[in-house]
Amino acid sequence: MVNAMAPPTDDDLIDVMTRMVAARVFSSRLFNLQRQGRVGTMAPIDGNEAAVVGAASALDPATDWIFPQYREPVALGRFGDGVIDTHTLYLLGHPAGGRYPDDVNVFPTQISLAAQVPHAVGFAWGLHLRGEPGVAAVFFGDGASSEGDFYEAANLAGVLRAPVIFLLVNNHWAISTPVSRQTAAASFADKAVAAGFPGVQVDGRDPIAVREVVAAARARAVAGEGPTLVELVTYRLGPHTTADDPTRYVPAEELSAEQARDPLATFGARLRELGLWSDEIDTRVRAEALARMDLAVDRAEATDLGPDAFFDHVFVEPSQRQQRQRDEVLADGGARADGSKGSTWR
Amino acid sequence: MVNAMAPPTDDDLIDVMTRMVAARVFSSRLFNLQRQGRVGTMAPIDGNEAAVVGAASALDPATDWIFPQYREPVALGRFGDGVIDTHTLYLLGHPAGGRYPDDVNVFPTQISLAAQVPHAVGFAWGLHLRGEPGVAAVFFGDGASSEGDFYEAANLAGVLRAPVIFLLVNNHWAISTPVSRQTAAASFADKAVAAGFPGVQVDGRDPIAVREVVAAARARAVAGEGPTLVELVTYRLGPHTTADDPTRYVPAEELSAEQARDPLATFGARLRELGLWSDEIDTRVRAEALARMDLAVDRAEATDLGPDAFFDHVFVEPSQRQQRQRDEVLADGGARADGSKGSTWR
Amino acid sequence: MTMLDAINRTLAQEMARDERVIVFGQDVAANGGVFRATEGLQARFGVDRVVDMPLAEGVILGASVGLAAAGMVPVAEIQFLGFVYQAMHQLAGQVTRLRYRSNGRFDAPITIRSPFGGGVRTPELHSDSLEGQLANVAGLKVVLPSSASDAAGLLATAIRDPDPVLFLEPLRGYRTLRDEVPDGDHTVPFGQLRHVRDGDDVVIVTWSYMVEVSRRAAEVLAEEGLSVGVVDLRTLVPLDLAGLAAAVGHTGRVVVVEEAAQTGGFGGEIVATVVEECFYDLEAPPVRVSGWDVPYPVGLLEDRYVPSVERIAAACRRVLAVAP
Amino acid sequence: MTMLDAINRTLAQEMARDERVIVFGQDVAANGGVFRATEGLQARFGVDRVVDMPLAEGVILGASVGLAAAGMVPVAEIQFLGFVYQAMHQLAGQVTRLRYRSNGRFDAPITIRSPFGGGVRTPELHSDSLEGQLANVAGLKVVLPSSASDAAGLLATAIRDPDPVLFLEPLRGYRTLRDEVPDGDHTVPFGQLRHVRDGDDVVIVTWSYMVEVSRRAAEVLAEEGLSVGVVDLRTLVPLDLAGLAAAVGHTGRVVVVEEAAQTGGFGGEIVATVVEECFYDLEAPPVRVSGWDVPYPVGLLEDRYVPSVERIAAACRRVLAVAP
Ligand SMILES: Cc1ncc(C[n+]2csc(CCOP(=O)(O)OP(=O)(O)O)c2C)c(N)n1
Ligand SMILES: Cc1ncc(C[n+]2csc(CCOP(=O)(O)OP(=O)(O)O)c2C)c(N)n1
Ligand SMILES: [Mg+2]
Ligand SMILES: [Mg+2]
Repeated sequence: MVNAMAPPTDDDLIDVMTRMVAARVFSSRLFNLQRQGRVGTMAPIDGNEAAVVGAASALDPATDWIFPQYREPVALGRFGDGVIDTHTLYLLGHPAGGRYPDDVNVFPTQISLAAQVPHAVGFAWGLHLRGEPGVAAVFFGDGASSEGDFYEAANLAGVLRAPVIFLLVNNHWAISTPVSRQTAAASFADKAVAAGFPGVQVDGRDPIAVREVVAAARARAVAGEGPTLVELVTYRLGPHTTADDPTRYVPAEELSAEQARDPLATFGARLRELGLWSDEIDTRVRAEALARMDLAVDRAEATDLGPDAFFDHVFVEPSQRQQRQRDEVLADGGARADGSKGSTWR
Repeated sequence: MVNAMAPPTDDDLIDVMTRMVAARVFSSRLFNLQRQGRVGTMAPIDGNEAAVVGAASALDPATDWIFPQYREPVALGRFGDGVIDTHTLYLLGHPAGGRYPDDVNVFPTQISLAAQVPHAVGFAWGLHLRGEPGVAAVFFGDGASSEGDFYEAANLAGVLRAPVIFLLVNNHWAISTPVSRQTAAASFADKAVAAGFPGVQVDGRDPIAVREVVAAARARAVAGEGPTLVELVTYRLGPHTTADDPTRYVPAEELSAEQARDPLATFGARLRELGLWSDEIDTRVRAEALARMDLAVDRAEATDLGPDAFFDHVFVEPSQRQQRQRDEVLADGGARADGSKGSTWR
Repeated sequence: MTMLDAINRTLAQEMARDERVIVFGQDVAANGGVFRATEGLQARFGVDRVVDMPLAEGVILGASVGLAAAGMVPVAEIQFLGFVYQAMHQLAGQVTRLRYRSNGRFDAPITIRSPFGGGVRTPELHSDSLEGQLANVAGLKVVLPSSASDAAGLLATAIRDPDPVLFLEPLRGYRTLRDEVPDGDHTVPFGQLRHVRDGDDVVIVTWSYMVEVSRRAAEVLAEEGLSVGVVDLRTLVPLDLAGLAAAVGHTGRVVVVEEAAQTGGFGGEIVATVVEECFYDLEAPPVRVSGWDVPYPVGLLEDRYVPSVERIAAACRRVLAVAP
Repeated sequence: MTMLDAINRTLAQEMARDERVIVFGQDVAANGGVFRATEGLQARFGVDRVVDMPLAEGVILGASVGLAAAGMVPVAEIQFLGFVYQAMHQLAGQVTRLRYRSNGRFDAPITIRSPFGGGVRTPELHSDSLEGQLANVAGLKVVLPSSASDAAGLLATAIRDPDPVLFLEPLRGYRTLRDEVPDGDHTVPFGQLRHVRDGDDVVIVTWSYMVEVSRRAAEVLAEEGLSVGVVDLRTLVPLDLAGLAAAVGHTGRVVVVEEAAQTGGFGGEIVATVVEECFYDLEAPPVRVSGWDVPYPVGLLEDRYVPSVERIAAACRRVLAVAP
């Protein structure tokens, strides 16, 4: 791979580490809020920080677009400070959680596995047709890679030479399903062979290695040379989601070996060696992240929501029947489902 | 590839050639019957004979199962003399056309592209679970290979090491779509890399080369070593179907170059050189095939069909509503759709 | 002109009008579509705007979502409606939710054209009528023209509409339905049914090619002295509630005709809506004429499956035999 | 016991009874399913009979077809019903047509279990009620238990049934619906509705978790002196036509309740069927209570989407206010 990007400056390294720490802090806080019943089911990022932050650091937030699965948004701050606000709304179950700020090039969170992959390819195709400069970068998991959507989209991207980067986060698990039951392929990167473009495996625990590989993929895409599949190899250090109990299926020794390779710890140690990170910095960054997270929660909880909001964006002009239904909802005022439970939040 | 099968005897060579010629004769006759309005839309086999007959010659009709797309059945006589009878019923639009004789290990013709691929994998898995000896061999086209069904099924087969052979017939066209618009992969055989098992490309115009490769794949499957993808490379010499006009999109020079490589002509020439084929044999084989085809048509046209036959095999026990509907059909006697047309046949 | 020509002409007009319009699907380019609906478009508008896709319905609709978000106006073709099942996750889970999921950030001006319906002896899955299943997918407009003129006008409306539209073309009508198509900028609004034939005794409510079969049934009944109206719903979503109530209110008797299997078909929705909108106008219970509760059958059986002039006429007589 | 325990126990019983039964899906093995419905099965029946599949719904159902043809009895799990869309081509085009396409050669004793329905604040697509769309797929039996006992009895029937059965489990009811499940060989036949509550003034016709909500509505109305029956259809296909006619005939007034979007939902089919079966018994127009014509909403809005005790009770009062 050519060196498509200048080597990271000290500031770059600090920025990457800062975002990784923030991602972990956001995620842990949201995890706890779920435990308190204040937000819905969430998927902690532990173990994926370097992969996501490293990849995002190679992209240009002004021209490039990110198509996330569900685990990445806490780590996408580089694409806009407001990302965490939107993501918090999403976890609250607020419809505004699907709309990142208009200047943030991030597609809504996708929960239907791999469904975002064809979107990214279509979007990249559209950028090309409109003569716009960016690329589309799409995150999806080792599990999601088994869906037809991934293969169909990759195959199309190959034919079109679309400016898209496939960011396959191999964290070794899809809920309880290990990669050994997910595929017999020698690597996930190898799946690119089926679509006729390069596939590269990179240590997803090393954000700078990720950054380089993704930068090279971006350079290819921008040069009109087509897509690249990047397999970001890491390990899921937490439960799948707040609803999951990984002790049922994750071998304890495997997990503890992986914990020793926690990207936050290993990259942190590297920066400390370089004199770029310290306990003080760490404490400050964590405190700032926590404050930002609290702000996001406050903002989210204060965000208005009409009782009839679900009619707002189905069609531009509601149908006659929708209009009547809306009137019924409004007339009804505050009828609750079966009276047995209120909102999850609070 | 190891030599998994004894080299073909003279009788084997003659048998293969005979079936290839019969396939062409069946197909041409059915094509003409469609032109006369006696059968429905059909897909001629021209160009695929060696691929299909060669592959079938490597399989064991007593233990192995074939999952066809729609172009192969005329060439599957090795799996049972009755195959052509059933296929003719299929083209007539008779429900019995979906049921090969009970001793014929052939799945119903599949029209929904690639949908049969997961069936073959599930079937192979079932054979394995039940401790039965056979393999499942599934035909599908270069076009069908773009469907998620193929990739998902191949991936599962890799994980399960299921005894299945993927027979991808690359005849260079999917209706009007050339392989260059179908995939950017270096070859279709390469797609096996994504699923973690071997992919082999073979000249699909040479039935003996095909036979050897498929025999090796079968040996692997039977030995529990898992699936193989075989790309059978050939060229579609006729229209896609009776409804197609290939002059709109097939380059004339390309077609005439390919016609010179017609598998019937080239394999026939080889056998003639070996003294195993002659004009007399050819004439006799063609006459016999034509007679067999006429018999199949007579049988098909004489096959009974109740006006309410569509209720027979939806559920084992019809629902109350289906029972009422059936009574209505029977009471109604012979009501025809809009009176504007009768059966296609005659 | 034929419905097919009307569709072809409208596609060309809309591509000329708006350069963001892009047409893609299987065999739509050099081949002009397997029915020639896209004939000549690639020659006129170029390889970037008329595109043959790899053979995968999922990514045809999946890519539409991205194209739309990037500012294009996708007009995707599914070669036969039965194969939209391969893309159901993208259609029902994604295409129809882009605006909703993004809380209004992204428009989804996506048109999906697809032929469907019986009567032409196709292999299986080519003739299935899935509009009832798809009309329950919230966020999807379901449009089914029954004339060349409506095909042109509704297709223009579909392509210009900011929401996803499933535009269903009756196989049987492509070359057999012929009528005059207005020149110039001809659009037909969604949600306004069409009175195909006036009648005072009973009204047949239907859509797509069944409009033609029902019209013939009405003619047969006219010879018996019965006055039978025929109403073409044109769009199932949005549904013309007021128009439907007025049409049924006028006669007090209604027969609903559709090609799909009875159970769970859209005919049930129409009867339920009629009952909700004008129960007290009804002089007899509404009757449904539909396909049977079986998968669409093979060629030799389809004439006994698709509602026929005779079955529709018999249903009208039955409804009329009921004392008010 | 809870509905979840009833399902788990029945799966174990059927696996013990018939060694051809094989359970597979996402996370069904070591994890015992994300809701623990398959807990303990792999430990008891081994790795060959309880199998975690790669993450692809299409091949989960596609492989079922081959397994069935090879003589196995597949019990597939789709982790959430909204993701059956990924497999719609295999479900609606293949699973449900194996017997039909092969003209009776191959049985398709395939059971597809899947949780669905709202009220538990899932992310999108996890709560969608798709039974109306799926009931229009000919060749598919659609079964929706509303109690632990029915879940056990209907699941046993499903697994033993030679035809494809979609077995839908209400998320909200997994742990909240508790009742006694008979010991031993307990089966419940398809096509026989259940009288949950008798009543003379109006009957609520519904299925799955809406049975529970409707029952509560009936209790509220009882306090107002109204006698409200509740009928659980149990299976939408096959539908108990006679039972439905009898239940509605008894009161002359009916409210149909479902969670799905109104337009094209199965409620329309029920109203149409009621009108066909017992029009002259009706003393008031049937009323539907359903979700709205929007995609199933995000968590903060779902209480205003899913039919509530209040909305159902209000609909009953409205139907009762109509003079006969
Ligand atoms: C189409 C679809 N099928 C099933 C699910 C349920 N599900 C949610 S997450 C998950 C595992 C995903 O694994 P992976 O893609 O590796 O991502 P990770 O969670 O490891 O980040 C499953 C099966 C879903 N959301 N979408
Ligand atoms: C799922 C699906 N999509 C589209 C079609 C329409 N169609 C029928 S044949 C065909 C081309 C198939 O090409 P290929 O798989 O290469 O097989 P070949 O005809 O060349 O043998 C298409 C698009 C179909 N039958 N099924
Ligand atoms: Mg993973
Ligand atoms: Mg081909």
